[in-house]
Amino acid sequence: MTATVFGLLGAALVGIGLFGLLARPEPLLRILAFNLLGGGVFLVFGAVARRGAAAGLAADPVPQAIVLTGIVVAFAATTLAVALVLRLAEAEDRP
Amino acid sequence: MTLLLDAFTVAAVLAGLLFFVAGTAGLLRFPDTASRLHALTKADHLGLGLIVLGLAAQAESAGGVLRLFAVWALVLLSSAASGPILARLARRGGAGG
Amino acid sequence: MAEALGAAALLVLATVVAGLARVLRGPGIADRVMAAQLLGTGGIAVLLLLGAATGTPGLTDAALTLALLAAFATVALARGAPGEDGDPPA
Amino acid sequence: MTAGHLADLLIAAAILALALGVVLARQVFTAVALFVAFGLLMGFAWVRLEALDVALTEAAIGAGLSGLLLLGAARRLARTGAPVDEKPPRRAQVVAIGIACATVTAALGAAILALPDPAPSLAPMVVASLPALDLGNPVTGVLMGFRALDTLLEAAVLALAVIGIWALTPNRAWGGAPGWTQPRATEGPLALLARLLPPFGIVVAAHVLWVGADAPGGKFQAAAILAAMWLLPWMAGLAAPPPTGAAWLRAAVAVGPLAFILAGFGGLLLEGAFLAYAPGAAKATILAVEVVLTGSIAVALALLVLGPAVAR
Repeated sequence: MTATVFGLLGAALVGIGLFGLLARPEPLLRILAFNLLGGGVFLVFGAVARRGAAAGLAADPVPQAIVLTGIVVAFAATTLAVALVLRLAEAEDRP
Repeated sequence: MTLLLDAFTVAAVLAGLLFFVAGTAGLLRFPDTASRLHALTKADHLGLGLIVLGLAAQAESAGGVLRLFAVWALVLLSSAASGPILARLARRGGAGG
Repeated sequence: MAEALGAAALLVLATVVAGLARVLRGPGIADRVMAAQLLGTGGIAVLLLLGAATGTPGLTDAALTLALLAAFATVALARGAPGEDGDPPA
Repeated sequence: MTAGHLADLLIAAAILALALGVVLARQVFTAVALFVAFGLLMGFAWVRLEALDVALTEAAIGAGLSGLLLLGAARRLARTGAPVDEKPPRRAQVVAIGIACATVTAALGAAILALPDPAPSLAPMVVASLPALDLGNPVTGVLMGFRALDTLLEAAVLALAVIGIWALTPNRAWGGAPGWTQPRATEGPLALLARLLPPFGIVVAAHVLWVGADAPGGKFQAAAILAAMWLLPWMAGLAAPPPTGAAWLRAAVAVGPLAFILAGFGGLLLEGAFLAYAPGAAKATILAVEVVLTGSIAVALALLVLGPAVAR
């Protein structure tokens, strides 16, 4: 039940993130929306991990470890995107 | 003895809950920012403090008690520090959208 | 005892979620930051109660991390708010 | 319906409301504040999904470091203006986008409801192999043992991201200090917090790293806490970030992945496979690599938040 609820929430977040990414013109909001999308994908992984409870573990540790790496890599990508947006803004600012 | 400790835990956690409920109610219902800040600090200091006290009575090791009180100390410190910053922010009336 | 503490965790969670309305509604920046702070404190209480209810010491560590980062995030929000006199004149 | 299921629904509804709030926010600052709250609640979701390691990471990175990064960016953009003046899409376009996104969600939701039962799981294999590594935390076992190559590449990705961000430095600022100057807060609440919190934080980070072998925790969580503690005095204006030209800083970013690669070649030499650990020495090797990696990742994370050097 828990896995299904958060799996479906993950699916909803993917849609919401995608919508923000496509429908909002502000670059920073697009980066936020992209992070929502990523959070949704991670939740789907988390749901799959929870369903894979076996051998005395409450969840499959392999998808969990992948999500852990994913969060850190997504953060690195976000910082790079933010730096690009800021640099672009500076460049446009100059006559 | 265990019964007495359990009773203490229940009483303290219940009292802590009361402060959390009151703090949230204040945050939602009070008309202006300053009084909302007032409500919030109560929940922070007392609500969490009472819950920590109650749980400390149940902790099995000294390390567990230490970590519980470390959490409380951290929250007290951060809310003491952020309170004035928030008040300044509220006074300037930064309008959000 | 475990059930009682679990129920207490649920109740605090409910108040935290109710407090979200203030983050969503604002209207001022201070209101949003304040509500986010209550969210942090409430979250810490939920984790502590749940940790005691289920006997998971890892949850207390999570609460400790959250307490540190909540302090950090509040300062970041307060300092990063538009109008906060942080920048030298451009 | 048990209390746990009620909690699930509460958390899920709150996350959904916050996500919608972020996407529909009128002001960027509002969106960022909502996003910080979103990260916090995602932490709860991970607790409910029995993924405490992930919950710790999400709380540290999602709510803490991301918040600081995005707020700083929002404030700077408010001053310079958005880089590209793009027109918002027309109403018909928005409706079309909405329908397309709803379709994606529906397809993904159907896939989740159609997942096989019983679910396939690698948990028995992990549990069976864990004693060889002498670790108690299966997630750490996967990260440092069975999928160590992923973790190595991830450490490399962080170093590459730092290089990528530094590559955006304007010519005249090259080698200078990153981040923009903060007003000095010598006294008052902020200075107090910036002085008192880091010692606390360093102890907590060491604890989180140490218990990571057997309980939820580990290098990423510890590194995120350390990075936040390093950034705090800078936020209060008590300390200036180091210049990006400093050799020690560059060495600190590189030493983590290098140590990991070195351990990998050690395995190749002694055991005949890259990243293989010698029996009996597995835990010691893993811990040594983790300690070095933690420092390296912490420096990289802080530098990522600070951004490229600025001309002064």
